[in-house]
Amino acid sequence: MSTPAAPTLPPLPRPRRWVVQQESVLVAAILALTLCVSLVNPDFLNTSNLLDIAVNTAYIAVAAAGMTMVIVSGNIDISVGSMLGVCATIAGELARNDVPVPLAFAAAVIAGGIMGAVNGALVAYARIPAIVVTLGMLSILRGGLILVTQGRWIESLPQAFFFSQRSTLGIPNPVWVMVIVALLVWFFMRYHRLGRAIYAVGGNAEAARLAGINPRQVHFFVFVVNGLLVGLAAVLYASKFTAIQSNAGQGFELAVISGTVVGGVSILGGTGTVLGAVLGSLLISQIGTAAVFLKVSPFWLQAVQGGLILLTVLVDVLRRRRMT
Amino acid sequence: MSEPVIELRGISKRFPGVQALDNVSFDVREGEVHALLGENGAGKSTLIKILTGAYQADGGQIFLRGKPVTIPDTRHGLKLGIAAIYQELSLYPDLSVAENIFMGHHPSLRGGLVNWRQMEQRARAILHELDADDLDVSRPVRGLSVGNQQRVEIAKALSHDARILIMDEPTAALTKHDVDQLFAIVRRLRERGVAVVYITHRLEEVFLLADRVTVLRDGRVVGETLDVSKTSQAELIRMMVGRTLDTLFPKTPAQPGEVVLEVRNLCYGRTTRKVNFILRQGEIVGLAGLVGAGRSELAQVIFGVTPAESGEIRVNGRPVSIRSPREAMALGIAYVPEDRKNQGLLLRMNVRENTALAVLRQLLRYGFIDYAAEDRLAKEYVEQLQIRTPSLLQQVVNLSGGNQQKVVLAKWLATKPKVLILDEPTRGIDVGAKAEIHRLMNALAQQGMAILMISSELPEILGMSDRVLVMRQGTIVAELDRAQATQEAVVAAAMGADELHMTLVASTSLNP
Amino acid sequence: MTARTPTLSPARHVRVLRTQEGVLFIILLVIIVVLSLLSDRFLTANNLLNQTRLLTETALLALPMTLIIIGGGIDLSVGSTLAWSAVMLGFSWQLLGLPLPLAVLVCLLTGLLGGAVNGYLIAYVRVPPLIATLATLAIYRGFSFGISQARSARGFPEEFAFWGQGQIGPFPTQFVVLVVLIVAAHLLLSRTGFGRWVYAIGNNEVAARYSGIPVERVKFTLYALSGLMAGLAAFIFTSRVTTTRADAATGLELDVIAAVVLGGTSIFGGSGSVVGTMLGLAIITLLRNGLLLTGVKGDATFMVIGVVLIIAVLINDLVRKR
Amino acid sequence: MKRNPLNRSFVVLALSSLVIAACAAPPPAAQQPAAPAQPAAPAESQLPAGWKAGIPKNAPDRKGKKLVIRDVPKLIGIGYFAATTKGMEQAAAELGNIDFKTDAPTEAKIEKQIEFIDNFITQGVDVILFAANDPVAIAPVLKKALDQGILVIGYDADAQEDARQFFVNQATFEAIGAALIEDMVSQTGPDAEVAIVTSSLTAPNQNRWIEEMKKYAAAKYPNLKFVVTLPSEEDQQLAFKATQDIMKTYPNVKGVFGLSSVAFPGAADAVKQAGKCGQIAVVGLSTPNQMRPFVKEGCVKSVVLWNPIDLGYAAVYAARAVADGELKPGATTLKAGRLGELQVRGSEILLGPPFIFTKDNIDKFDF
Repeated sequence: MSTPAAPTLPPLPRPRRWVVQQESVLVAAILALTLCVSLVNPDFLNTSNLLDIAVNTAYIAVAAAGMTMVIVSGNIDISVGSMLGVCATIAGELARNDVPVPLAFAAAVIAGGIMGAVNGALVAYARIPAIVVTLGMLSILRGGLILVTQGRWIESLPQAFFFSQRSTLGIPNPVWVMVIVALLVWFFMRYHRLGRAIYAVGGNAEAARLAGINPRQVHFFVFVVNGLLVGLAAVLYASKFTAIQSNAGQGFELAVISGTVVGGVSILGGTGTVLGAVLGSLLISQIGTAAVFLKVSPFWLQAVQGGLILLTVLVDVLRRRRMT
Repeated sequence: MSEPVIELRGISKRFPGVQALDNVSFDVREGEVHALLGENGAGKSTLIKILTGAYQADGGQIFLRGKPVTIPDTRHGLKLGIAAIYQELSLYPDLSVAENIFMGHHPSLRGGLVNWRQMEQRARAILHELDADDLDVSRPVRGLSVGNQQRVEIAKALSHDARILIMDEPTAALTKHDVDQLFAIVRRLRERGVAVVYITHRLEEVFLLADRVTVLRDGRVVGETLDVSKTSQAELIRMMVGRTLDTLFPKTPAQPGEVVLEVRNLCYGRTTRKVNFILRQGEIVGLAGLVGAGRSELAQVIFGVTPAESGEIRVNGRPVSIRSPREAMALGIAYVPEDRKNQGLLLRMNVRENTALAVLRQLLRYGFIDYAAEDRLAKEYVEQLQIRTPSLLQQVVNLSGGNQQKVVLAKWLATKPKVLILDEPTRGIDVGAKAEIHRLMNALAQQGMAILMISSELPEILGMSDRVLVMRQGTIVAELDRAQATQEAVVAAAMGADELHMTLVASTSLNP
Repeated sequence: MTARTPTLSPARHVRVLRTQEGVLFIILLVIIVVLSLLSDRFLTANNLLNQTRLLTETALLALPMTLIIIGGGIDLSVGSTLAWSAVMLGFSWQLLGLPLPLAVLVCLLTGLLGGAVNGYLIAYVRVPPLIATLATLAIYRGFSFGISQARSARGFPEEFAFWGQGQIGPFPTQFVVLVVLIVAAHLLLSRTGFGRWVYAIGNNEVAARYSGIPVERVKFTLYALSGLMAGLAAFIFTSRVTTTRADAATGLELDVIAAVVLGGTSIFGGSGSVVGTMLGLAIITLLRNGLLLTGVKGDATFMVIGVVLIIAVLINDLVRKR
Repeated sequence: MKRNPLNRSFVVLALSSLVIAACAAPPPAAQQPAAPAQPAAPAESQLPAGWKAGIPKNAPDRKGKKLVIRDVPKLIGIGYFAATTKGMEQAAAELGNIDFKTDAPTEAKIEKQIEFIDNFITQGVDVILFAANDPVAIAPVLKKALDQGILVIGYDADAQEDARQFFVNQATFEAIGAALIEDMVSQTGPDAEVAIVTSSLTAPNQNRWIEEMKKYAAAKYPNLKFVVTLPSEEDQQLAFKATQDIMKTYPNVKGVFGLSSVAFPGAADAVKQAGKCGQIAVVGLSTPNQMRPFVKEGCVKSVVLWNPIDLGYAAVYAARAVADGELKPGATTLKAGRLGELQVRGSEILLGPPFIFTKDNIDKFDF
């Protein structure tokens, strides 16, 4: 399909590029929120608080990076919550049974990749819409997890397991991972051929095919990478707590998708960046903490959060409309 | 003459229910432009898709420089130096112009990384060759005009540095000026020894550009490949449609009646600036101009898609306000848009549903759709317009371009409009269907309909119009009656050649 | 496509079994047969009628969701809208002391308001539906908690239970309501001009607009309708469980969407049917019910449903492509 | 049904007065804060005066016969209910002749729980055990079970009294409330600021505990100040984050209550990782397995809980006794295997006082 012909305009004086981008709106929103809240409660501006927010968002953001690839390619994955639970359990079980911690972590990541590959194969090769595949997978994995764990938390983990509780150079490990993953995936999607192919397939699959790109491979690929990243997110999640919750990850998909779409990744595919998704996740997380700092009644907390998200989105929609 | 670069021998391709190609042999030589003609559905698209590797032939053999090859996919085809510009624009709306050009073969650094700087430089260079310097290579394609999108398409094919270039109706969306530039480029490529396969519905282009011509009909080659110098338009038409067409533009002179539509000082943004014109019952007015001159935009303002910001529209002498297509429809205005697939049709819905869409309200009985009436309506127009469809329940996506266009026409004729705005009514349509649509336009005008026809095809403008309006930079710069309207006059006005322009404006009384 | 002589007679009946609905119906039959062989308590009028009580709220939401998805949108806020409406019912009755019928009206109007806000944001402000309803999902849920202060209203009079627990003849009240609405929704979608517009918009919004369809108004109406149905579902739900909870129907939107996509409605818009959705919902509900009756545990049932969801869509694809 | 005028209001004052009124009269009512007045007891002469609980209609004689028992906890997949199931299985094995199974939704959703119970009614089981996600919402389906002669017994989280026969009460709300406050005050002193991390804001048990805690504190430690109550929705990450936010927003907070088996470890983790073990006391309800690491490290001094295995165990013994006609309205004791004789007050079976797990005894428990 070709693009709709919009009215032809004489070339506009081009606005500076950073104004055009969603990321700048998000950065502005995050800064504005930080500023406003710290006027009421200066403690909000504390480094430790800001780091806490980042740590709490890290596992969501890492999964959001994967989700970005999936959504840009024109798909969606709502099984990430169940996958997170399964991967976290695998990592924990292995570590508890004296498998070296790095191996246990690797196993979780690989398990994520395998589950992603199943999703990917069903989407790419059996050609079932992604929402159906992952809705089914959500159900299958969640059921399977409960069947296996029977609700038992995984505890008595070795000290080396608690990767997320440690810091490197004064910055908590999850923040490092989040930043590195975001940059790597961003770089990959921006600069690697295959990364650009994801945009191409999401933007116009037929055109991509004619340009010599194999859309099926791309679909498969994004689900595998998404699985790997969910596995990594699971490692961050699991190693953050003293014990691993057996039904971890319920509702996780909503958090990840919210972060991603608030970050400007179009659900229709073809456009959006990982940085936007990460910033979107951070913003949502920050709104939650900000509301507590502002001593919003816990009963109204969710309404305030939702309202602020809507506000950010509205600003963006209106801004875009003025641009055109 | 040099040896064939690529040769197809006895190629056959079958789709469920259709023998798309039947024992077709075809070759292209280095440094020649080989025109490929045929009505929609004749098998041209299938043939080029086999050439590029998008499809695999069921039988037959492809030879590249005398050696048999298989082209398993388009990537492979591109590697062999076979590039194509498809008729369907195939762009990525949210990616930049540069990236659209280089997708799949980005200039790269080590490790498959994209070299953005080099890519943008090279994109600029290619666009420069296409005389499209004003196109910003880093802006997204979304929002570009159809003409500019077409340029990106061409740039995309050129970027492959192809030895064999297939162009499927590259000029369909271009105006005379752009076409000339494209021809210059094609000729330049030919001099460099590129083999060009050129598909078009505009016969005059064959004679302007091509060295040899092959005509396809119903999946077979008609006769044999001919030297262009040894054939004629009439012969080619006969080969294509299998019969002789009396005339390409069967114009019957009009008897203009009352003024139906009058537009005064109409303004919208930067694209419609103080436009004035009138439209009378029973006349066909051609609206000419370059791509980007604001013709479609004007139509959209009149039709209420982008309501006017200032100015006045009068219908039957009464001032009216048109804020949406619905209001325009209520006033008896119909608009057959330029972009059939995106603006005109519901591709996955059937002929009946598409035909009835604009008059659905009239088909309701107690709020429910009267299927019998809908059927009658659709049947009536399918017969009247000779829409070739296996059934009323056929999805329009499966119809040929000409029949699709007829479905759009049917939809609008069903509203019984007083004013019919046709935007590129015959773009991408084969000769036979084109003639049918032209005949239909005449008949409608005879019945008293006022027709405003936007076209980038000068022969069509000149052949069909009782009067010609020329637009440039958002406003009407010339009005020529049928006698005045020559190719030179229209082009001059459209391009703003100063002297001619002055004369023309002086000779017509446009400004109040 | 080669030109053919027009044959203008629709030959529909032959293709019925090849349609999405035909395939789903066969899958449903297979499931029913297998389950009734496994449990003698499954295929009884009593059990099946009872199931309709449990699925009514989901079904009520699935009806407008089908239309919305066909129209190229989505509404994730339905569960939250339901909860908000229910809370308003309890709030206005118990705290404001409104008579119960008026409180029910407040409940319906709340749903309508929630839907209308979605509709306004989506149709007129042009916020993408997924984002708009993702935000209102949180907002409406927040309203439920904020207004109720997380306390439930209870102690509704016995006659109120009629709508959620009573019977009309042998049928559960809400089943009768549901059947009426299914028929209405089916007619609305497949027989009226409005329904055709919905398909047209889902197919090609630009072309629809160019054809004089009031796209904004249709979209607005769809979401408002969805809200109203959420209000109705809230009323029936409250009557069924005799209390209003701020956390009611959490995550219900996924169940609703699962039924709609299993029912063959394209998530990309443009095609689908009410009948398909109801078949999809019937498959999920009966599967859950039947498996439980045969003694399969909930977690395993969960897995089976996931597998069936994928396989059903796969079969459907295969059969129809042939 | 007559409506109590007090029910017209959500206000805390009215609620607490209702609670006080209810508690003043023995037996201690387990009804919820805003529970409506109970309908009159079935007018059956053999019932003791004041009997308000439900009676199954036309229940067949099940004495000594094989029992099909289905247990529907709030949800499956969490440690706590895995432990009650374990106790039930033990009891079923001891008693023999019992077909027992636990099945429930994977999330604590009342709609789904109703569906499970409804399906078990269709299946024609003998006994339904439940832990209600909502005391009122679950009532209609439980009454339906009673109407069909199915025995209905609650544990952990009660339903409306007339919707079930007996309820195995793990510990009274008052006792838990008092134990939690005493535990907290022993670590923070009576003049501290404290915060609460609860499960969800709508959770009936938790809300009732909070009610009791505040009441008890108001009477005994008036200077104990409750600053905020945040939800954690059975998600350890949310509990963690809530506790972090509490510590930063209210720097004077000396103690945090974690009121569910998920909220407590989440809160403890937040305090531990903030390096504030010993400065901020974490007190709450959870299972020993989930809290063991914190108790051993000394970050958490003690864990208040009944023994959920015993709870489940008692529930199945109660079911058998009701089926055999041994436990009927008016009974005052229940013989429950290894637990010995349990007290029965009205329609409630009392498990005993809450249990306090500390560093010294926590290793003896595995659930």
